[in-house]
Amino acid sequence: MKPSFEYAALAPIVIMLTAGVLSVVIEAFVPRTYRRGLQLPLVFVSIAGSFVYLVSSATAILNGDAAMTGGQYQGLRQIAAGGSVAIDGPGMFTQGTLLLVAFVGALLFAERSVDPQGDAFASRASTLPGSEDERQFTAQGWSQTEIWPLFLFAVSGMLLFPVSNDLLTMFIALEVLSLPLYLLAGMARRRRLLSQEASLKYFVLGAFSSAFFLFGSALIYSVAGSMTFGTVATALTDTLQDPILLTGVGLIAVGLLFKVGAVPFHQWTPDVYQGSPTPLVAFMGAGTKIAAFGALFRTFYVAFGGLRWEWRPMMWVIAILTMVVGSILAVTQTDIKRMLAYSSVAHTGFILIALVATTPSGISSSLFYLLAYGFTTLGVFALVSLVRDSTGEATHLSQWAGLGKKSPVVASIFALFLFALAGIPLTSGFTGKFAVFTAGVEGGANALVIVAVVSSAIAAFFYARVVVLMFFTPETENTADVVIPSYFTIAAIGISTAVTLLLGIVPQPVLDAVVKAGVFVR
Amino acid sequence: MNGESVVFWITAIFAVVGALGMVLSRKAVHSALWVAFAMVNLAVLYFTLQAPFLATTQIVVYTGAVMMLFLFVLMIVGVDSSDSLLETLKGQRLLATLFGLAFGALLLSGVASTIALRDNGLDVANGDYGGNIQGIAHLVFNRYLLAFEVTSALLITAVIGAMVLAHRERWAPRKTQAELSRERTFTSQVTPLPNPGVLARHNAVDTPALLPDGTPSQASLPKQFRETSHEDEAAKEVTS
Amino acid sequence: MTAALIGLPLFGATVLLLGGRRTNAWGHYFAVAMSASSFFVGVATFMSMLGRSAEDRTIETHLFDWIAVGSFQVPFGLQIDQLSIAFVLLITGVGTLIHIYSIGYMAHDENRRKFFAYLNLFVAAMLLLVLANNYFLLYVGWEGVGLASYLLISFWQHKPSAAVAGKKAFVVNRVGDVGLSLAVMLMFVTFGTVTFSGVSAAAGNGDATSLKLIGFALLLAACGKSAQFPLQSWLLDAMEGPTPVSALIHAATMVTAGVYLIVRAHAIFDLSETARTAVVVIGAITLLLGAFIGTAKDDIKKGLAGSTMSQIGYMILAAGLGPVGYVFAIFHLLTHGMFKAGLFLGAGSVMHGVNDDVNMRHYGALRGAMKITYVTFGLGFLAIIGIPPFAGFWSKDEIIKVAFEQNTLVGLCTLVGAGVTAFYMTRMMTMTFFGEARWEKDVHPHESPSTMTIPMIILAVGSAFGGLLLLFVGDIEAWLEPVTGFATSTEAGGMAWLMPTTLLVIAAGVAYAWNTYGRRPVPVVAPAEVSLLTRAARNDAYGDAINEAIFMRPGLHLTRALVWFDTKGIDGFIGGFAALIGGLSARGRKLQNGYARSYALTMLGGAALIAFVLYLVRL
Amino acid sequence: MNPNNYLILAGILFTIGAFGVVVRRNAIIVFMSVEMMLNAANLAFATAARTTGTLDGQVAAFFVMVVAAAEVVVGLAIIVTIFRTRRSASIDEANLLKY
Amino acid sequence: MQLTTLMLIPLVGAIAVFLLPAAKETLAKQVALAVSIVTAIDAIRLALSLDNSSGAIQFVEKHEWIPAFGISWSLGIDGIAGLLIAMATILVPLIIVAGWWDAENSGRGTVKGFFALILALEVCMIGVFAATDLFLFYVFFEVMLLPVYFLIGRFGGAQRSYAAMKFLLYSLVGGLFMLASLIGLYVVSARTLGQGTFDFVTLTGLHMDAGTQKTLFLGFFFAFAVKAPMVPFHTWLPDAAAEATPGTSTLLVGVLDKVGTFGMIRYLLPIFPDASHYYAPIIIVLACISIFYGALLAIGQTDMMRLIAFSSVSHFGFIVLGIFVFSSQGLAGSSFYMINHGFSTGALFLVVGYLASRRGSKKISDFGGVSKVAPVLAGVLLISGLSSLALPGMSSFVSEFLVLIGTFSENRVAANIATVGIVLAAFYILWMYQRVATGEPSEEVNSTVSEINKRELVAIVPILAAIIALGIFPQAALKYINPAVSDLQKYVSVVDPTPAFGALTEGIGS
Repeated sequence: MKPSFEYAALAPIVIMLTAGVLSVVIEAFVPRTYRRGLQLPLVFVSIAGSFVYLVSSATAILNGDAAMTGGQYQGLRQIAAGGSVAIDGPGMFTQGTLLLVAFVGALLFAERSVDPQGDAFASRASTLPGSEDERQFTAQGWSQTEIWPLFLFAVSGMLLFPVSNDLLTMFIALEVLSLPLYLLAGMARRRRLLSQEASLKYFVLGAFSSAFFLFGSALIYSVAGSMTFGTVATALTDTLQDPILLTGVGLIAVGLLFKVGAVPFHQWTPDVYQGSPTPLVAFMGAGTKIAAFGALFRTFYVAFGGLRWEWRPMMWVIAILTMVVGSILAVTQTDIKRMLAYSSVAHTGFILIALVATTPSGISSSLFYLLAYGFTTLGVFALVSLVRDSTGEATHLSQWAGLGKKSPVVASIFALFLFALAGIPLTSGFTGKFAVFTAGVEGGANALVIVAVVSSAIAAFFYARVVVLMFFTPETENTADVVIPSYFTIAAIGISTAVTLLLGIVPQPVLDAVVKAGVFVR
Repeated sequence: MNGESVVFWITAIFAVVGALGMVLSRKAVHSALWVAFAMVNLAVLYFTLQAPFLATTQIVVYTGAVMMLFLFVLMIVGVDSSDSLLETLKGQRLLATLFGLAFGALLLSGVASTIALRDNGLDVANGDYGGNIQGIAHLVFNRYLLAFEVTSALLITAVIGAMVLAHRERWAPRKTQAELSRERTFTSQVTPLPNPGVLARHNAVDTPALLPDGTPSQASLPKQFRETSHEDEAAKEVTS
Repeated sequence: MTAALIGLPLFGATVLLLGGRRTNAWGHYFAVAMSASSFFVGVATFMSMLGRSAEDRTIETHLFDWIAVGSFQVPFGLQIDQLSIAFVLLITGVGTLIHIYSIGYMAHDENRRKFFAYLNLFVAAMLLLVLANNYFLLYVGWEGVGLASYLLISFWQHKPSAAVAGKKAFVVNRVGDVGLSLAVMLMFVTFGTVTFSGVSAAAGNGDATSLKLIGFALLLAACGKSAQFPLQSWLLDAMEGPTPVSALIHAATMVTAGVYLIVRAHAIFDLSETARTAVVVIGAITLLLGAFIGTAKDDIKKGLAGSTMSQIGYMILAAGLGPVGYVFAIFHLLTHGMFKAGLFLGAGSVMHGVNDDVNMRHYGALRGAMKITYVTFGLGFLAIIGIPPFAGFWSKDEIIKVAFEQNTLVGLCTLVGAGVTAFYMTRMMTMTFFGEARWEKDVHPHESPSTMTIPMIILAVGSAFGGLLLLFVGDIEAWLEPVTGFATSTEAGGMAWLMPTTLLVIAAGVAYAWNTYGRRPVPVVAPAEVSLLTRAARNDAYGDAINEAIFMRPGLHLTRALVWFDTKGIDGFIGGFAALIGGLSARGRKLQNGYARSYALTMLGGAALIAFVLYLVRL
Repeated sequence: MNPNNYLILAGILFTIGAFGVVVRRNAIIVFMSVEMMLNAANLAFATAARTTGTLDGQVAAFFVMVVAAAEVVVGLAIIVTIFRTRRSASIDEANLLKY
Repeated sequence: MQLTTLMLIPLVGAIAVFLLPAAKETLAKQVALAVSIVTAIDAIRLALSLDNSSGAIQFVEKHEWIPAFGISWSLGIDGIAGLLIAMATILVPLIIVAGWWDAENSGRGTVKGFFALILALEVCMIGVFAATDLFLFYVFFEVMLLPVYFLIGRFGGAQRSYAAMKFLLYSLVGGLFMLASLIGLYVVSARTLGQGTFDFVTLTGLHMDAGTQKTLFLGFFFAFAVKAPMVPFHTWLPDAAAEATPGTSTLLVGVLDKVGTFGMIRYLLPIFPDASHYYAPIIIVLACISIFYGALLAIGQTDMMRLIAFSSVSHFGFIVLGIFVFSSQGLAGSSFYMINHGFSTGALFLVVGYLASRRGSKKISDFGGVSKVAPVLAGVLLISGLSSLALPGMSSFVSEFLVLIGTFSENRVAANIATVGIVLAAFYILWMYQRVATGEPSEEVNSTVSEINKRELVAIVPILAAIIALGIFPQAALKYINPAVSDLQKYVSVVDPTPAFGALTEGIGS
């Protein structure tokens, strides 16, 4: 029988994969000097193309679908590629967010005029740090254009991850997404020892957690007879509380919670955020979290929906741990990137509240929160990459003293992002938090909301501390200076600021889109 | 105790011994060999589980290729690198055993549930398309076609990764033999630099050799022993 | 018309205060004119009231609705009736005289303008107090008077003791005002209204306890303002102010406000026996206390202040005796207003003569040098100790007679009081005007200028014939009867023996004082080792010491403890909380020790935790 | 012989692999332990295939091998760079990023 | 659209001032002053044109903002809100005049930044009082913190960043608990009314069961108790008030803290009537503690600004006491008290600001004999001090007495305690005045403390005039407050207790 392969639905993933392959071809055949000139257009065109296609197919299906199902809006509903991909409202919205984040991420990747030696990635990753080779390669201005195929493959992995409809495809998407990021993490141009260490840690722990995921899916498969979510969900309902099932759910949870950065599995986040090159941290911080939460929601709402009363207490414990540890550990950080890493752990905790709510508003609020959080992270890390001193990025907080006076524009935009992360009204962060907390209370997780309120109070302290450091403390001699970037980063910062403000002041259109996205397809 | 359980119990014990061997052996190469041994046992188990294709791929791909890659890397890293078994991190071993046992116990209590899995065998499935391999092929190219295509991306990433991180380029074209000889001869020092102490009263390392014209050659002294004042003189000697 | 009474001095005060330097030249004449014109308006109103029949003498004028919230309606209305016109005449009359007197007294003080502005402000506030038609507006006047007394006591601001005295006076008055505000609240809660007419109408069906409570609250207010027993310590310190201030405020008008309040609220006191007994007790105590303090004071003004305290004790006692005593309380108040103001002005001119020295031990034989002051002070002296033809006798004698009728013990107190009053007044008279001259070296006393002596003469005449005039010609009993109600004493003239005994007691007091101070030479420096009683009298019967010990010192300790608690306690707690988070965070950071294997260990632990939680759920 | 024994064996191998990751210091041995855990998962998949009578398990095991191969390549590449920089393959050497 | 235009004027002003080149300082000040005067006029016109026949909310305007959460940009004012806005907008121009040189003296930050922040603060102040959508109220409640945070942090005294951080954290934590209750309210309204809403009017109609009311009430009350400093949560006020410039402290204490008590009146009582009754006794105890605690601490202070701050803590104790007594006098008294306190504390802060800017220090011990050196300045200090201790004839007396009489009818013990409290008020004010103004001036005081100049007079005289005018004609303000209070009482379903022994109710006066 002929394999069913709905190109229309899978278009975004297919476009990105072909772009990846094409960029490998460019790497192979085009001489070094022209490679960048070809890679950049390929990347931006492919992302833009797949986004345009996604939006058009979404509206088309939407109208068509609405017509088909007599107007009562049931959300986009389609199982594709022989059951291994589920294209539905939330899936498409996550893919849309991912493509936007990838676009801005690509802008940051392409930035070359911030670092005098070139872009943020090492001229030759294989050279020994501090060796003659490295000095020569840098002097001759070599640049590692292999980052683009890796970037494209990572994006395609992220696109597939939230929409995969069976455990095997999800595992493979997880690997496709993670491997390029392990590699990119080790290719920083500055402080290469730290970068290599970050990539080693990310790799070892990533492989470790994917093994858990795999064993969990094996156990689920042994009970349900198939790995597709639909059949798993129906199988769960009739088998009584089979212990193998719950162990499987637990192990899969370990795999996914690692990717999201929830507390017992969060220890990689600070080291990787601090070690890896900043453009990667920006893209990975936003992209991985969005994709991983997409997958987490799909698995726990569709596949294990029936076992809701079993896995909610576990998620309660994880959410509380994540929020509390995330915000408390961030208080005494001295490195700006590590502090932002812990704050990202705290934000994971807030989104877990929406997961625990197990209500349709839970899905829609998490989608909104991830969109808002994604762009704020991109903006924050884009700005961090601008604050530099002679040796590279000035990430120690003492080097940020008095930045408000030295370059008010960058400092005030950074303050805006910090307020967004803290959740001050009129910023996207606030609307996101409000939506998530409302979903939490509707889902009966009142205690979680109280813990969230307390931890965001603690979070407000260390955000405010940075604002005080920038605006109210006098300038010292080792205050870093701010580099004027090229249009790439300016565009990236501009987009993120605009999104952060718009989603704070006029969130209504996006909130409508999110609600219209509806629920997961079975 | 029919044939299958006999085979199971032997290979199972060997597999567990292999795993333990991997964890507990001091030398890295021994661990690699223990792992290979355990994998072979697993291949045997696959045969009992009516998965001939899997068993062969296990032997050929996994044990053959992947483990060999490990051995190659071990050679790069140093075959005799062995790390002492005493623990550096405080409390790591104790906690590791504690958590390991706890996790193992919970896992096994979950898995060894009272409900015996209904074992309805694969004869039917293997028979559908005329054999195990055909069945798997049918599934791979029908049901999991997207997964199959996406793994290609995975493999390309792996290749690029290996190239990026491990392959060392040259930043200047390789010097041909002619260039090397011209470089040596045109530089001032054609004959090998004199050893310290040559044609001098004693062969202590800090006694400078004498040049044909009788002046002491600073260049012959190791860097540490040259008096600072003569530093430039030595340099001039080399380059002139 | 009645509004003009208050308006004129208020207008004077605002003009002078806002005028600034420009009004310095004619400021004081303008103030005197305002006060005098207010007096003439008062007299005119008095004449018109005389013309009308007894019932419709009260004139009620409603200016506007001051506060209207829910059922709490407070009109800004003025009411002038027989009782208040008496007070108006006293205030404006004595006030104008003292304004004239202060022209001389304050001649060479550079912010004289501000002094006259405050005097006018005081007169306006006192008039508002007596003319208000409801207790709430009375409260406003009450506090206004307190403010004016604060400003005037601490007028010489550069003198720290004056500032302290001013603050003390205001704070102690504030304590009294707590009583008044509680009374107003009680009235509103029980009667639903605060106007005099409303309260007296509804008093009939008030329950005993709330009437008693209102009575006690009003008494507390009266003690605050009229320096009665528990709150009397401020009056003696108030002498720091210039003498005209002491004369006007701390003799004639302000301190009598307490009596006015009790008489005005007679409807309440008539109905609650316990409240009246409390008033009598307080009156008696203060009467004896004031007299006792007066005996040992060397400062002439403080002596007079002690005597004021005891005379007001008489009035409060009389008012406490119920309907039979109200009239005589007011009668004694009016006569006391005149002769005490006269005495104070006399003391002022004496001080003026001896370069502002207040210590009587540096006086002696001044009758030769200051004839007019001697004569006027003498007439005032004779009036206060109660020698028959003079004003003091009629009013004080009536009070003693009524006191004996009600309760012999109270009567005895009044009698002893009269005796002691005679003693200390004679002591003052002899030490100042008789005996040999104990003046300081460069002191050569001279008579005060005419602007000071004329008011003294008028007041001396008042204190001489005032009593006769009011009792027989004006027939004060009949005049006040419709407002305060007046019950003639039960057995008329029964106490025939009373008149001679009081005169005998007074004579004994005079004689004893004469032979201790008249004949023997008075030591210039106060003898140190003296009897326990004299020493107690010298420091105002330790009134201040008691206040200090009970309220001030523990209060300051409490404040310091609270400040410590605030900074260490609450801030400490919050700081501690923040430090806890900081500590937790620092320790938590250490967990992230950089080893990939320990991260793997935490992950394994996390997996075990998840498996365990799911296991628990399964049970 | 009920198939649960296979699953139990897989569980034991998985736990030993996990223990290996946490205990051993040499990066390559740690990586081998991860491979051992993946093998345990493969065993579980194969068993599940037989008990449920569907071949999906074996396909999954097959895909796992492919993924494991890719993962090994990337992992060893990273370990080689670490080795070249620090002259030692011990995973504890990499502890500059902390607190 | 009147209220939005009222808010737009200062907003446009703030942006305009901010965009001016930094060098043109005087122009920035003049623009700021002009804008604030225009706003004040417009606000007063609005307040006066309120028809006081009914207590309902007027000038209502409603535009959809985030329909998904039932949030709309809806504004509207009743008597109390109208007067508070008028008071706030009157204070701002006076503060600009008084703080003409504050920005320069602080030596940090640009002058235009200072005035732009003040105008931005004014926008938030109007917004917070005019919002009738609970979410909009919350947004302004939080956004208001930023201008003050930067005003204190940038232009404050020595310990400014500590004080600014403490202020921000206290209010933010309070705000966050309010957010939790706000969400709870939204979810409850979604369950009962089908579509969750934040509209104040519909929410009052929502009759929740007592249990949920109690929990939600706590979240709101905690935020308001932190804002209007009640005792356990007050430690931020003295630091913030002492460190900020006098103008900022006036706005901080005079208007911002009113948001707490205004929130109690506008949102707690109508939406959570049963919970208000349930918690009333405890809150009354807390209020009495605040009265005494604030007064006693004021006595123990050595710094003038801190003394005034603690006196405000005591005044807020009165206001909260008046609110939770539910009698019409109590409620009217506390609403009127909010307005008077704004003026009297404002006057005090400005005068102390003048003294501090002359002498360069805020310590009481550095002063003495000011009345000899600058009699008019001492006179103004005395008048504002007297208004703060509620001397009759001044506005705060009327409001304080109304609060006391309101409390008396409900809970006599609390009334007695509070009445005794006013004695302490007299003590600390007069003791401060005595140490500052009376006695011999030391030679530093002689040299530095100059007489009050024309600019400063222009700033303070209107406030004193307002204090005295409202003291004599309180009905001018009470006539707007009474209808709003009677509405409030309907919500809390409380009727004033009739006097125990009603007099034969003949007409009283005209």
